Amino acid sequence: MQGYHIGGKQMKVHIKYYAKYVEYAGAKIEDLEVERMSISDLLEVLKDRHPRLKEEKMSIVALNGRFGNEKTLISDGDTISVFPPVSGG
Amino acid sequence: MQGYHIGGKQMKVHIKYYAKYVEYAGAKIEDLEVERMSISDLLEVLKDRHPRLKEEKMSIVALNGRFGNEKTLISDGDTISVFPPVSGG
Amino acid sequence: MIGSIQTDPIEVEDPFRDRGHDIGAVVTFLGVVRDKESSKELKHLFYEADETLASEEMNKVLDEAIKKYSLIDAIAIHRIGIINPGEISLFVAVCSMHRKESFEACSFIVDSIKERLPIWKKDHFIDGSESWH
Amino acid sequence: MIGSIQTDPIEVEDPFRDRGHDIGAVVTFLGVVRDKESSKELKHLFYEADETLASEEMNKVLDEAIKKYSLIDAIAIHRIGIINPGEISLFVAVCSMHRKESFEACSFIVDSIKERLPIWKKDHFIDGSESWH
Repeated sequence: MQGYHIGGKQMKVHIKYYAKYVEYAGAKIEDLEVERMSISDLLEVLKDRHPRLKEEKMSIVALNGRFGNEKTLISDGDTISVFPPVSGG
Repeated sequence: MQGYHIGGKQMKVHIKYYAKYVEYAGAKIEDLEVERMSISDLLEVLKDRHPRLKEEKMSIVALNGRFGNEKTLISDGDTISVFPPVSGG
Repeated sequence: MIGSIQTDPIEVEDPFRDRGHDIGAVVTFLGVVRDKESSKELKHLFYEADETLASEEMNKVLDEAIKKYSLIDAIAIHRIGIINPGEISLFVAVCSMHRKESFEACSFIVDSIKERLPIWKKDHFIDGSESWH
Repeated sequence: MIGSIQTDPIEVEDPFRDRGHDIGAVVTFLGVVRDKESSKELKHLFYEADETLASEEMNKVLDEAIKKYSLIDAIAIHRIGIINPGEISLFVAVCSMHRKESFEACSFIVDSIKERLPIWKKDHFIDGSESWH
């Protein structure tokens, strides 16, 4: 993986919350500066910041408006959408 | 079964045919005079009269406008409806 | 509950619009006359019925379905007589609190109507030939 | 094929009226907002969605269903925003040559929409309380 730097460099990311997660996080959008990490590691960071997010499985995330894989590493400027379990219909 | 006479007495019955059975029998209604017998025996009489009726199972019959049991004995004046296999829908 | 056998065209609309508010799911089925049968071009179908018995049996089917699947309501209309390709021969609609019951019940009603009602159809083909089912 | 996420009310009508004549079966599903949830009186539901992703995923579901069940066509409309009891939140309609495929496909689409689309609903009760699902 060329161009991949361990540690040090900080990434600015935008977290979008939906439905009850807006209430859990206290905001619809949260801008964070974090080290480069996978989306699943980022979710752990979010759970530490907003403990009510621990209450349930966040099974679906989106990266820059597309369904994302939690193993993907975040990049500077990414928007990560954090979806509660769905309940449409 | 009081009042039940074996042989002798002739019953006038009206046979109603439906759908392709009208073509097989050559008529919508056929009046017959037969001995007292069960509906299933009557069906055998009809098959002898109109051999094309033998081509398939006549599974549903009606007696005087109600769904009937083939074991029922016919009575004078009965109307027996002879239904081809159904094909609605 | 309505079960009807009619020669008039079947008009499709939301059948339970005004039935109160415990309805969570509505499933409807339309049986439509296709323009081919056994790969021959169809002019129209002709449906014959023992109307009295067919109507009674249809209402029996609906009653059974309502009990078996705890439906809130159920409707079925079978058209008879001449029906052209593209026109509706059978309309079934059911409603229930939850969707699973409605799907199962609607399928059950359609199957039962096709198996139990004294109704027969005759193909009238473009080429002039005819054939009973 | 149409998959849509909209705030406008859903109008119910026969959706495949003019689609040619190989259609033999049409199955439709309506999801309706009930007036109670967990035995509490509901004022209305509020549906929130990631509209872009929900719409994409809905079209993916329809496309999968058309292939899996050899459908002739499929339509799905999910309403979002405020929806009152008795109003329709979800409309799905499919058509195929034979009825079995239409029933199975319609049920598959409804299940998939409820499992896969990023849409969430919030109960607003008569007593003023609220609760996300």
